[in-house]
Amino acid sequence: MHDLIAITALGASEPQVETIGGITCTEVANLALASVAARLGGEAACRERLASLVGTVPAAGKAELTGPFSAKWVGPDQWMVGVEYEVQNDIAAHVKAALGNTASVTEQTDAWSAFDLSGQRINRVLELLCNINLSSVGAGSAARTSIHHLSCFVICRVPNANVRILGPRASATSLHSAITTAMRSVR
Amino acid sequence: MLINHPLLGPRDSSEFIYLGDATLIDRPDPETASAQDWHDYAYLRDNPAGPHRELWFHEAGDRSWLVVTRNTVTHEITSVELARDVARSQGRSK
Amino acid sequence: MTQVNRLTGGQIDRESTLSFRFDGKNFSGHPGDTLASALLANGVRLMGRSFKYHRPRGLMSAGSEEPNALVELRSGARREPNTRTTTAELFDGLTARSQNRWPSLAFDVMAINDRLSRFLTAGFYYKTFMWPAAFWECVYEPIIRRAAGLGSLSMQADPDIYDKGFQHCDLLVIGAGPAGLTATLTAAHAGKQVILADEDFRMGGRLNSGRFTIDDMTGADWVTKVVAELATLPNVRLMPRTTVIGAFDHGIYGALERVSDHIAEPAPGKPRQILWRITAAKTILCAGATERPIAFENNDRPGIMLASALRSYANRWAVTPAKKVSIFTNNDDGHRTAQDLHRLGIKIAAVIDTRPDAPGSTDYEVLAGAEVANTTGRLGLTFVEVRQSDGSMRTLECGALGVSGGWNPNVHLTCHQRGRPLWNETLSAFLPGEDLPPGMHVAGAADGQFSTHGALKSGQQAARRALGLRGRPPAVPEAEDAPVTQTPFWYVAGCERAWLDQQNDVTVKDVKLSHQEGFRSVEHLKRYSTLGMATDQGKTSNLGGLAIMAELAGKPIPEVGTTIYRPPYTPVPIGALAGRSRGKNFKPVRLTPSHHWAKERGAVFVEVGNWLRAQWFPINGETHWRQSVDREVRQTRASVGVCDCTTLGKIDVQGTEAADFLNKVYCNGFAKLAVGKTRYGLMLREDGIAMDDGTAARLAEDHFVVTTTTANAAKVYQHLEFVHQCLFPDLDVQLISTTEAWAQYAVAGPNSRRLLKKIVDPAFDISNDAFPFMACGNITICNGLRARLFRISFSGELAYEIAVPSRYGDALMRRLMVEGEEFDVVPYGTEALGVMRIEKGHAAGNELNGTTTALNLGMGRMVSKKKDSIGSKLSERPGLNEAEALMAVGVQPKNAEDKITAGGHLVSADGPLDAAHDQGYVTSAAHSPTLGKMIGLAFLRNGGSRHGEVMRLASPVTDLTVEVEITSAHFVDPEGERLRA
Amino acid sequence: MTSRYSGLRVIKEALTGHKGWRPAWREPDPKPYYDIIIIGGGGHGLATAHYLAKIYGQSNVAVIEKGWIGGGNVGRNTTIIRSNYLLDGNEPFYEHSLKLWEGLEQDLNYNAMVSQRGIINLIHSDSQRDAYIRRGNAMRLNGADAEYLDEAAVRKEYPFLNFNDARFPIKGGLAQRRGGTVRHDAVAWGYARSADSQGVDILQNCEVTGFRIDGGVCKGVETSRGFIGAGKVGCAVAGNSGKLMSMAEMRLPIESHVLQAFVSEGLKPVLPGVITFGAGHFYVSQSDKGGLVFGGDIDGYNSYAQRGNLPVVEDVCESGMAIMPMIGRARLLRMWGGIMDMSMDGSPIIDRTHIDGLYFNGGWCYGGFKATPASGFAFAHLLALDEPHQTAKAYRFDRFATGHMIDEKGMGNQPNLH
Repeated sequence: MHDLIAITALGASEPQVETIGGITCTEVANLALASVAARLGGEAACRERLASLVGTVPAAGKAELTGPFSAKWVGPDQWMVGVEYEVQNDIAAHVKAALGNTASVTEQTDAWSAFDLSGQRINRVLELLCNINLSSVGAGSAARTSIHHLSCFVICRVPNANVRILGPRASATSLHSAITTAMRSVR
Repeated sequence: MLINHPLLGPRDSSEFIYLGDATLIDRPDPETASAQDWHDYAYLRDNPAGPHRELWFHEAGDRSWLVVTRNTVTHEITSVELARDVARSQGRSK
Repeated sequence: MTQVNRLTGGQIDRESTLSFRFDGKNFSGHPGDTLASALLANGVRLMGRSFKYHRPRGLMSAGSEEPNALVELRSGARREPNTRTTTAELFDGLTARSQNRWPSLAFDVMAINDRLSRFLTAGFYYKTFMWPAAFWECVYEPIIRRAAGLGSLSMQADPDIYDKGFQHCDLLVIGAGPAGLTATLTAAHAGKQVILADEDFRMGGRLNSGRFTIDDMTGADWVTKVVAELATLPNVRLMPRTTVIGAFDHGIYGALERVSDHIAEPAPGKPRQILWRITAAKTILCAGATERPIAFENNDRPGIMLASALRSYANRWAVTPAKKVSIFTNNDDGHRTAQDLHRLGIKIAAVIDTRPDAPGSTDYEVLAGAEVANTTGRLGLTFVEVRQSDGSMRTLECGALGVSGGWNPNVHLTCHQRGRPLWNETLSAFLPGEDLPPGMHVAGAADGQFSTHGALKSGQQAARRALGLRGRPPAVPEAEDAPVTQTPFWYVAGCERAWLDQQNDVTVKDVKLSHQEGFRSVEHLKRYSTLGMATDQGKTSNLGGLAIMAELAGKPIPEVGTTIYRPPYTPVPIGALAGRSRGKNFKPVRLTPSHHWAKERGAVFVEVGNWLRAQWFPINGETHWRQSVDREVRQTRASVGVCDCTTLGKIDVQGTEAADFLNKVYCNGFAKLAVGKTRYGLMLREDGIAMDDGTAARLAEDHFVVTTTTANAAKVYQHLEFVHQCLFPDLDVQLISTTEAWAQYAVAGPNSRRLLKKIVDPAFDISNDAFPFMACGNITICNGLRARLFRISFSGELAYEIAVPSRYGDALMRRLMVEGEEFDVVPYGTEALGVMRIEKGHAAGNELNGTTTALNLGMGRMVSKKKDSIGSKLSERPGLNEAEALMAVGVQPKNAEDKITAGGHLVSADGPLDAAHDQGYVTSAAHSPTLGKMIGLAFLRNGGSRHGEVMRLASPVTDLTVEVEITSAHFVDPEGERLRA
Repeated sequence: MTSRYSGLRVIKEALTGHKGWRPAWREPDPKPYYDIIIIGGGGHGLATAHYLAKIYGQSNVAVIEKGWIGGGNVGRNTTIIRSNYLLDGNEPFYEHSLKLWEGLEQDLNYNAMVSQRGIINLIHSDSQRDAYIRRGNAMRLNGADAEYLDEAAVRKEYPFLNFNDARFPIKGGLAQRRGGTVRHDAVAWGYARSADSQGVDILQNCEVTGFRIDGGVCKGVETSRGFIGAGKVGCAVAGNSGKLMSMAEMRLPIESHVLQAFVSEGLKPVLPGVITFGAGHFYVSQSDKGGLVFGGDIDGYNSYAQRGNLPVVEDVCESGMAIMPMIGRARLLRMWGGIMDMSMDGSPIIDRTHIDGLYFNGGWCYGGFKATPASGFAFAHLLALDEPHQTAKAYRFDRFATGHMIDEKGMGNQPNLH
């Protein structure tokens, strides 16, 4: 086992947690990600194998969050598969093995930073951050949209109570400050 | 503006990047096209005052290229299609 | 000072008292007051000066249409110029200052302009100030400019923060008057998501200003009841203090919520205002109506205001500008005002009604068929001169005059998508036209429903129509339903200095002059006379001017035109439109994986797009950046250096036809690239101009990793998706951007291999034979960490780029520094990187400037003729292939001490320094520690065959002209032996 | 014919009740035939008419306008004049324009308030500095004025800019002192009055409905006021070029886009001249009435709607606040949109068409206002002598076919990027 020490997207050894006015923003550092893009002609086969890995294959704008392996739709015949880093730190190889030549698989673990937003009526924060029709957002919806000029995913676990926001890792600091300033202004 | 994404529903136009006239799909055949064809493809536009088929890229979204039919006088959008499907339907392949 | 003009009643909280200052004087008011009502209460009528003539001015209105009573609100960095006293809520400690006067509001020397008014007519400045020509710049204009503007900026950064947000709803109701409230109730009871927005801090609209009754309660009480009910409904969002500023495409509305303007300053972390972008499936506009004035001689004195404003101040705020007032009206509503004032014990000198058949009154005198001929009172109204029906003159003493010329529906938002309002003869007013913004309905006074009952009813009907509700509607509450007709009476015959646009000082005379000089269309009238161009956006002045122009032109009003209204409905602070994106937060920052380490090392950072990159790493004793950069270059070329190049775009290209795809997007060939090999690639735009360059590494038959320049990463990805989705949809290729997933470092220099060997796991042989120049592959390092190794070189040295998952980038950099100590390893920044690539003659952003071809870059032969690729055809155009075409060359100073400036032009050795002798330009320049002098890369006409020629490098803007020698662009190791070593 | 304007005249009229002022231009009925018809009563069309009469002795000329003159882009722009161009195809032309601006009042006997308060392009990165130095040098080599300012010099002249917490620090600027602003409406009126006084007919509310073309020769135009014959027809309707030329079955290397512009409430003077932000989309000046006049990038989609949307408004204000945080409490008063002829290389076209007697002037992108005098001059030259004016030789239709694009920004054949 190598002896290099990882740092989080916010640049610390431990994930950052901040609670303001009953709403908590938690940096998520233990998320392994790989993107899956079906090969031309392999779409059906890819869906089949993906289903066996994650449960149901999420439709456009949706996420599958039940099993150890989660998946969200990212584009036509494209998904992002996630799992806890401790469970599988070489997720790309694992997923590729599962899907074989039905899909192209790309390591995405460190392309993203993730923040969990939880608490009372977090929609007050979200409506200051992104243009999503929150009244129509249910558990398992996964929207990709802009937050503070950054292309992000907003994945809903419990409406108005618990969402996960994924943004570009290199801009984690900017994304985090956008989220926490919004938390302050609705406090 | 709102663009009614065929897969994701209405999304704000600020998530998209605009390219131009959808005729950019009709790239001339390198085997047969004349210099004039290439010039017309790259440089001449109908630029209509009315319905206009145009290419938008969902940059902050699902990275799909869309063919949007939008009225350039009223901005009304009457149809949105995946550019890939349009390209195939116009005989583009590989 | 006591509140001498405070009456009984009103919707103010007399329990608590607020103190405030205006022009240094202390006053007091109550919660519920606006600055305007509080000043009136304290007997203040004079509140401002007009723009051009500096005429003394007081309140004209009680709302956002106010043209006159504008002040600088607050002080210090929070100073807000041109703030309407009529919408500014009173808070304790408020300070305000009058504007556009010197030395004082009561005595303003610039009022001399009023005396000179006959010279300062509409457009006078277009006709003079021309002689002598030079005088415009140095004499006339400075004088005009000094007079410009009303309020002044603090010139300090706005200390407050602004938020932006998004909302979505089934129905947006704009305006919380009688119509807006019934519309909201109707939609709310139907279970729809409703937003009710009102610009006022108290909902109810004119129900707060009149003595209307609804069912068995007063209008104000009814409002309180309805608002209380709505507040309990989960599907209703009440937004007072929120102005809907514009109707944009596809049901998107801009709305400005004033979160903290009613308190001294925002709570910590809280915004001053929020700009909402509301996406509404349907909208009902219930913006009400604005009373219109009548133009008569000297109709602009403090104390002369709209009759409805007098009524609002009396009923809602329990104040009056004077104990004795007159009313000048052409309609019944003026009488309603008189009755309300009379009830409150205000003496009505007379109601002057232009109609011969005016209704009489037992409470006060009504002068039927009369009109106001003139007024007097320098700083405030004292007398009104009335021409009675029999022609006799009569003088009335009064401190205020309420003017009522009828009502104009507030159709502004119906025009925001270039809809045109329609002229309605019975109301002699513009009503909403046919071409409303999609999804918009109009109700209440905004739709010409001037009676209270009519408004209540139309609100309910509009909501049912908009939402397609079925079934029997609940009964509409009982309320007055008097039929309303309006006969136009725009101005008193014969008046000249009768103000239409009070802020910009546009009078009836000016409109006549505009007509006389041919500026007769409404667009010409506006532009020539400045009618309606003031901060009130002509809400009270446009129609009057239009009507007079129509009369002069002998045309009906609609033929002269309608001024179409544009957003915003009322002016919006620029800070609110910017929101949080200002200062350091203007754009998000992108940090490289080694950022925190570099910061510890004391690196100097530079913005590269949104990235922050280490520019150089100063060490003790270095006082000038050149010292650091030269050291970094020397040490790298002598031993080994490490540079974070994570910012280069990385795109994962996979699929069975990935190679065919790359063959189409790169002008050079990729089909035959072997697995485990990397190749330099040049990408052209379809127009044949170079778009970007980079490398493509083939990790497997069906897997490439493509790199782009830092600047073009996003653009290239977009381009590749276009080529794939739109041009070759049936190629089996998948594209994913992975730029940030990998920390990628260049390890360069003769000792780079020896350094890497210390961390690359032994299972991987990276010897020159096993891993030659341009090799690539997946490896592991430090005992098992997944990594990628590419043997590519930007510096010209033996060099590698090594990539690990970003989270380990920090650790890897630290490890390389430790393991590299024995080789005296040096971290280098973007400057040293730039110096070395210039020494090596590699093109970068400055060369790939969007106008250069492969030929210009000296890569003409790379454009494969054997295959079709994007841009190959149009790159063959003659103009891009002339003998005189620009070619990349190197430049060196003849005299080694001389400077080379990027941006300097290459001018032939002799002849004048002018465009005719301009032969090319220097794109990049640097001091080369390797050569001990400055060098540069340049584009020169036919440069390929001009090596050795001596030219002049001319840079007039940096006062530089030096002799330079044209050389090859490859200054260091032209044969490329080092990188293959 | 209109009588001269002067300070004395203003005083005399003031003392006699302004009875003597006459309409600034006549409202004649169309004649059946004109030697030259200019389509488009905007700045360029009216300027063309003025120079045709004044320089080339052509007075049997009509300018036909579908609405009211000066109602298009000359009446809705940010009033900036400058000649800070990089490429040889452009710089001499815009410098010629600036020289004509400098003599405009005297030439027209109309005060358009040409105000040379200077323009500065701010620099925020090294490569941007290199590019601006190259441009400044090109300007100087072409005989224009240009000055490179380092950070200290910019700080001294513009202390109110954001030097404290800028995301993209200001590292210098390229200044052109002779740049500035002009009272835009007055330009149209001044040219109109002058052309009219030299016999040119200005026909308002006269919309072109078609061209009469037989045998590849243009004989005149069909209009809402009937057919009008002409020896030559010049089109100067930038923004609507696509619409107009399609009546002659022409496709153009042009897209129509919307550019929004903004003005704030009137403020006491704070800005010395024109300032252009280099790390975002924002440029600003202050009018003689005190309003901050500013703008940014085009909305970016084809449009003839003369109105834009919020994202660009926000983008412009974000950039404004990024360099001028003191304007946060100034209020945006009006916003409007103009239709731009966005060409394929960002540069204009002044050329013959393949149809005899039909000439074209357009493709001005959003640089049309500053070009008004030179454009009119060059178009008049082309119409009168049938050969391009010295300064406009490069503005040919066929430059895209031959590969001689004039691409200042290096954005290639994508109009919304220019």
